[in-house]
Amino acid sequence: MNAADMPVLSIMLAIPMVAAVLCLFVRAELARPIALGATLANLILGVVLWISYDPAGAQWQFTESAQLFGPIGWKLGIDGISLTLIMLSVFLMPICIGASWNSIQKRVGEYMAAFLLMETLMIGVFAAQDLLLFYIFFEAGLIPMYLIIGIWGGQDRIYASYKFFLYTLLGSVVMLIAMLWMIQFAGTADIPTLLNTDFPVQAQTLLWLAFFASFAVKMPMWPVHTWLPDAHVQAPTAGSVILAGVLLKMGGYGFLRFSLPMFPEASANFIPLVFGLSMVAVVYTSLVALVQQDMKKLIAYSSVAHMAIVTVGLFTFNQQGIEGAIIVMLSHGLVSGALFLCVGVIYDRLHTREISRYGGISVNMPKYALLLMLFTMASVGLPGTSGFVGEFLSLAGAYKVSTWATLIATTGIILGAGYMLYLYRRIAFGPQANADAAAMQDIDGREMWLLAPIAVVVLWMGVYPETFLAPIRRDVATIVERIERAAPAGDSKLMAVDPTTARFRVAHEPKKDVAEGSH
Amino acid sequence: MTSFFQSLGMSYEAAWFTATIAGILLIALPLMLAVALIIYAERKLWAAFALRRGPNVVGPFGVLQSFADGLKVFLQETIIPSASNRGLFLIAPIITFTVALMAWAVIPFADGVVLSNINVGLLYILAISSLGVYGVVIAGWASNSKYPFYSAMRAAAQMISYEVSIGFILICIVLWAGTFNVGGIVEGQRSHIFGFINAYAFNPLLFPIAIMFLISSMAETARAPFDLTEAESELVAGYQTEYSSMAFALFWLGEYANVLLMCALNAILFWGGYLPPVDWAPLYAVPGIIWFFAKILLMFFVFAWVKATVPRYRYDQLMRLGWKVFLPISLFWVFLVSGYLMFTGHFA
Amino acid sequence: MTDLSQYLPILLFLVVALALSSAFVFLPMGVSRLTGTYKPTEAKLAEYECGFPAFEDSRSQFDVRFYLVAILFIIFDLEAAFLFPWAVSLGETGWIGWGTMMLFLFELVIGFIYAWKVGALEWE
Amino acid sequence: MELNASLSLVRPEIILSFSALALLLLAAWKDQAGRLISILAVAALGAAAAFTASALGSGASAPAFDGLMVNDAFGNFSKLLIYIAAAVSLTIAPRFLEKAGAMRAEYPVLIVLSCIGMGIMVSATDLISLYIGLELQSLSAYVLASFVRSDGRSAEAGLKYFVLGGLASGMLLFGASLVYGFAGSTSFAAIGLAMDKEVGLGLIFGIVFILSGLAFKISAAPFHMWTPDVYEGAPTPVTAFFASAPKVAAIALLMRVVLEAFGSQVLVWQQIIIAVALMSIIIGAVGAIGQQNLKRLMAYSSINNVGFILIGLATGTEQGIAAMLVYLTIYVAMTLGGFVCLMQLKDKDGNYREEFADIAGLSKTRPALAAAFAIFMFSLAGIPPLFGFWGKLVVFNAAVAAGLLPLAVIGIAASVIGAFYYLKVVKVMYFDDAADVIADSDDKVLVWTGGILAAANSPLGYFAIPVLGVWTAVAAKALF
Amino acid sequence: MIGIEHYLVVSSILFVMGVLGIFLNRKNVIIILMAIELILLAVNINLVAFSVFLGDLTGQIFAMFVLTVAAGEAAIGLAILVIYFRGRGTIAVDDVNRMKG
Repeated sequence: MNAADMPVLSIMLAIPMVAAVLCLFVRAELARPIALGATLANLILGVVLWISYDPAGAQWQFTESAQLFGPIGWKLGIDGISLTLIMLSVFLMPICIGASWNSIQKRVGEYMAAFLLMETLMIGVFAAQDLLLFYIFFEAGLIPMYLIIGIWGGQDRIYASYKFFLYTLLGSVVMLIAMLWMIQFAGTADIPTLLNTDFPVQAQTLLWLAFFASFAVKMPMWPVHTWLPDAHVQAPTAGSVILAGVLLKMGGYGFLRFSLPMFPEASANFIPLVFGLSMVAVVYTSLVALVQQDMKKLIAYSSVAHMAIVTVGLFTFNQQGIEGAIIVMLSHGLVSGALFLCVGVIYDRLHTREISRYGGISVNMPKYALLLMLFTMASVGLPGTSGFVGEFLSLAGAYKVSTWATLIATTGIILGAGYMLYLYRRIAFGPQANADAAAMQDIDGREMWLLAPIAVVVLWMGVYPETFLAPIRRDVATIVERIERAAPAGDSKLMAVDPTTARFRVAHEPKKDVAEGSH
Repeated sequence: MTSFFQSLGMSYEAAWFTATIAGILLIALPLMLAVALIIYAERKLWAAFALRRGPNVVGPFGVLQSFADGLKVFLQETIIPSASNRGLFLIAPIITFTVALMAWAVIPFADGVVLSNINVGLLYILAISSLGVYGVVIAGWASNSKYPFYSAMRAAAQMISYEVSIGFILICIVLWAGTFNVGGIVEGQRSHIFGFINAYAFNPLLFPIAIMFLISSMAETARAPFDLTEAESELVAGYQTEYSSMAFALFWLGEYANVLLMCALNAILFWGGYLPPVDWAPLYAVPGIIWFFAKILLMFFVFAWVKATVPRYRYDQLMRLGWKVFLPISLFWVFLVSGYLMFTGHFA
Repeated sequence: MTDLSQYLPILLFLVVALALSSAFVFLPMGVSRLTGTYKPTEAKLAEYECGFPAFEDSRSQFDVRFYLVAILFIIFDLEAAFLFPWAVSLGETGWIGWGTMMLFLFELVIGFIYAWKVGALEWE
Repeated sequence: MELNASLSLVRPEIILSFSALALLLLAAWKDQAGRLISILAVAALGAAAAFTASALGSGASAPAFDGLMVNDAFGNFSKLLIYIAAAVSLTIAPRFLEKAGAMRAEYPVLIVLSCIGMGIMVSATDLISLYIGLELQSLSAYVLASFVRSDGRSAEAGLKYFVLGGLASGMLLFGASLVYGFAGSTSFAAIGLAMDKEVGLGLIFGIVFILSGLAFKISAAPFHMWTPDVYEGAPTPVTAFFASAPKVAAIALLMRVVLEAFGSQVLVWQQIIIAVALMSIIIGAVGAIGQQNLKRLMAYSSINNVGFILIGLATGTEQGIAAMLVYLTIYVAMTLGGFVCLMQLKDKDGNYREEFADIAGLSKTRPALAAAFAIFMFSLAGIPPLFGFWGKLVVFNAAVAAGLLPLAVIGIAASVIGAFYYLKVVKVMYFDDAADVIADSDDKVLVWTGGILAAANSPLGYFAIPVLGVWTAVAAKALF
Repeated sequence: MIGIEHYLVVSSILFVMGVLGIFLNRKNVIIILMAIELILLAVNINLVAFSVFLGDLTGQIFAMFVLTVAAGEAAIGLAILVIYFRGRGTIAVDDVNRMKG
């Protein structure tokens, strides 16, 4: 099967779309298998995509181009960064559907349709090569997400859905104006072309701020993160998974795809701002997470903290930092998704997310406790799990730029260990204070099928990250090369080290090879 | 006249001013005199139709009857009802009478004898006579009494209803005469029929509207048989119910001045105005003003005759006649007359 | 420009006529006070009714058809506003002018027929 | 002959005029034939639209009646939109009016008359024809607003509309008289020439008054206050009509006046338009927030949308005008769709409902209706991928191209406030517990119209962009 | 000599009176109708005055149209007022408030 010859991306966009329309018109019993089938089909296509992707081939692969709707071009194409994020999406989607199999009982068809629509839009965001097409996919995600939170969410779902919608909308409309200006300036909406367009430095500042307004909200960065805890807490389990797993990555992807390569000077100028906000986010949200009584809220705040690491990594302007940031994104997508699923598992049983209602469940739910431990450790960044690789690389990259920022960001990781372990202790260990919590059944087969794949991938990423680094390495290098002219000097005063004495670095980061290869 | 006063040593402006004022008084005062006499004449006529004697006590043959009446009301107490709207109550008769006088400003009494020879004289008359309805409505409203109010409503509706067809009738005349100047319309009738009859009314195309105009002018002045506004059995004395003394008399004066005006208009528009009936030189020896007055009196005779003999219409019949008969016919006549004139190349 | 001086006599006429009629209204009021005929009483100043106090407010509602007549009048009389200038300029405008106005009158007639059919002209 | 040529240029108006007269006569004889006459009126509008479309297709541009009117692509495009919008408002009306006991045959006649007026408005190139068209449209509209005589709100709406509409006409006319006096002509072209020279205070006053009067007619802030009341009080199909066709006509008229007559004095009118646009966006958005009545909400929504449309005008460029026309087209589809949905809100006794409380949980009882309504709301909010986004996109694109960046940024940021209340509708329908007052719709016409409009507003609408793009470009070119 | 400014001043005064009559009047809707007519009257004075001073007939033709349309407007206004009165039994301006928001 030669994937390059057929419009794989369009098919991947179309499958969930068609399935979504189907789901609207069928009974609940039929909607679930349709949704699962569609997402699995997409997963298979994703695997095909991954296999067919040639890391050494053209920068943009699987490109499609058609002029459908007037000035909006139907231009699709992926590079390695897009590929990994698309993989993350298609991987998490069947799990989301599975997670909602029993817990969603009302309006199943519409629920599945909304999720499938989300999948289309997510893939679209990562695959779009036309600025306006990107914007449409980016923005359209608001509608299904709004409905998911609002209809199937918890107590305060309405407040949360509003907050989510309006925050995000406000951010992105300003970006739209910036995009329009860019299109006027460059005379094209083609992203690859725009990536090599040099915008005037003064304009860059404003454009960067406009994009920042959108991506920072989406990311989310402190202080515009407040929608996230609300949205997470109120969304149904699968909604939280998608939100944390994929939607947050759109912000990071945006920085990576637009802010950095298109406005390098402005990006460099705003490093203090980004770092500053990230510092505050890491420490502040970690502290806030520490005192949460609600499991989901705690994980939500931890997401903000992790995303702050991502922003720090992205704005290091060097290969390690950016690669690390991408890996953190992937890892966080998996881990926080898995953590939300874990919360969902016990929430399904006890219908509360209050930490104090649980305790000592490792006794009656050993399998669950084991998996939860794995994900907790991954979230903390224990070596051997996915979390370690990304955080290490990001911070290593950040160290080259700002030692202070690195220092504070690292504090966040320590705090992260604190609140995650504290959470685990309160849930899994200790006395079994509540009888109903003590009587909970261990996870069943379906739940195992949801969590186990993630666990496998988390370990895989932790043990052999090269699988995930390989496709992105060349693309990151391209970005780094593009932004090099504006790269900050850095205050860590690194010495030039003889490669032979620093062999350990090569294993993780064979920067020189790639740099040579790309020249 | 201006030159006469100039010869007395006045400057042109002063002479013109004096002459104009004199002219105005020459119209207004005789008009009031004429009204007094015409009321007497009418009463005599009705009496004759009813085989009665009519006024015969005051003066020879009762000629001074109207003056006696006038003196009486002049000395009467003016009652302003406490519920009435004082200012408007007093303004109403002033409007009625002023308007009744004003229209005469553009009536040519003889060739060139006209106070104000404006080019849209007919429009002026139409406009001024439309204002007359204000006097009636204000009187009815200001009286703040039931019967005057109903009467005012009726009068207003009646007057405006017939004004529509009058407008269309005037269009026909204007089409034929090609001018709005009243004198011009009179002159347009010179030798109109067979080259010697000086009247539009004998034109077969215009005769029907002459009749319609006559009837409409009766309705417009709320004369019998269209005197619904003061139908005694229903509305006491109509909008004048609450009036007394000279205010009351002013309505009467205004009404008759209007009747005379309508007679004059009939005469001017259809019967040749100040022209003699036929275009025959010896007849021009008689001054135009005599012909004019004779025609007015003839018309007035018709008015009195109708009033004495035709029973009063019901209100619905009145409105029906105005809207459903006169309006469509007059509208059709505009089409007919203009079409005829176009086809015959009248304007070429 | 037309000779507007011909309108001056009309203005004067208005002044004279107003003065005359005002005199007729206000003079007798003075005279009646002098002669002593001015003796208002409550009954005399009451509004006219057949010997008893009025039952209802004199400014009561009246038939809506009066409004209808007013509305119809406004419409039809205003058409005449277009007819007047047309009538004196038919010589210049010729057949086009005639045709246009006939079309206009035709439309007016349709409105008239409509008003007739829906009963706007019925009085009883 | 010049006259014949002119007459052939106003063929749609002639068709409509004679249809209106014929239908009026028919109405007089058969008072109960409201439906039949509606169908005939739609047919007449269709015929007029066909002529207009063929004229638009041929791209002809010719002055008629000694420059009183013009038959150009711009006017034809607007007319097409107007006729279609009017036809839709005719189609959806019968059942509503029958319920109110007001399905009289005059309704279609008035709509057709109003369309004639609008046709004249959009092709007027002289202040006199402008005024005649505007008044023909307005006078019909006043009557339509108070069409349901038994409903006190309808009469009140008519009264308010009349008074403020009359005031607007007065202001417009006063401006027109000043412009006439100081420019020496009523023809747009001559005024445009006069404006090339130095502009005195009198002309500026004239421009301001004309713009204020037109702002009234398009319900732009700060002259918007009549809109909510009139929209609420007027019968819903009439409100749908008001929100669509006359708005197109008035905005098209505004465009032509501004560009052809005042075109050279950009500085004078641009500030006014920008101020009015921003005020409309913000007031339309903020004013809607507290509303409980859906029709009032739609009124504020229309104020809000007018603001966005005016941004296109503020650019004063060909691209901006084309963008406005695109937006207008989409706006008509959105707003008509919204009203079609509103009209399906009937309780079990057959009474029409229009409060927020009535649509609570509508998605559970009438999922299709709720979905359609949600599509219109998101589309009005300009959220991609719905078609409403496209309108905003082109308008803001034009603004950016014209260098009006601050305007674009403020405008689009304010659109987020607007999104808030559109979301509220969706929220009430989807998130709230079912109030269960709305019965199933028994009106197939509404269901189908709503469905078609919803499809047009869904991403399927994007397929119209190529055609729309070409036509609007041609139309906009006609003004320059 | 009476110049164009005098006419403009008169018409402006009438116009302002008309506008104020609409907004300040709290008594009777009929007065509002009159105020609208007053505005149109002001316009007509302008138009005719300009027409004469420009020596251009257009203004007078315009005035004619304004007159006619004003009459039509008055007719419709009156009709609406009658409907309103029949429904509400009052034409006081302060009572025109069934819809608020």
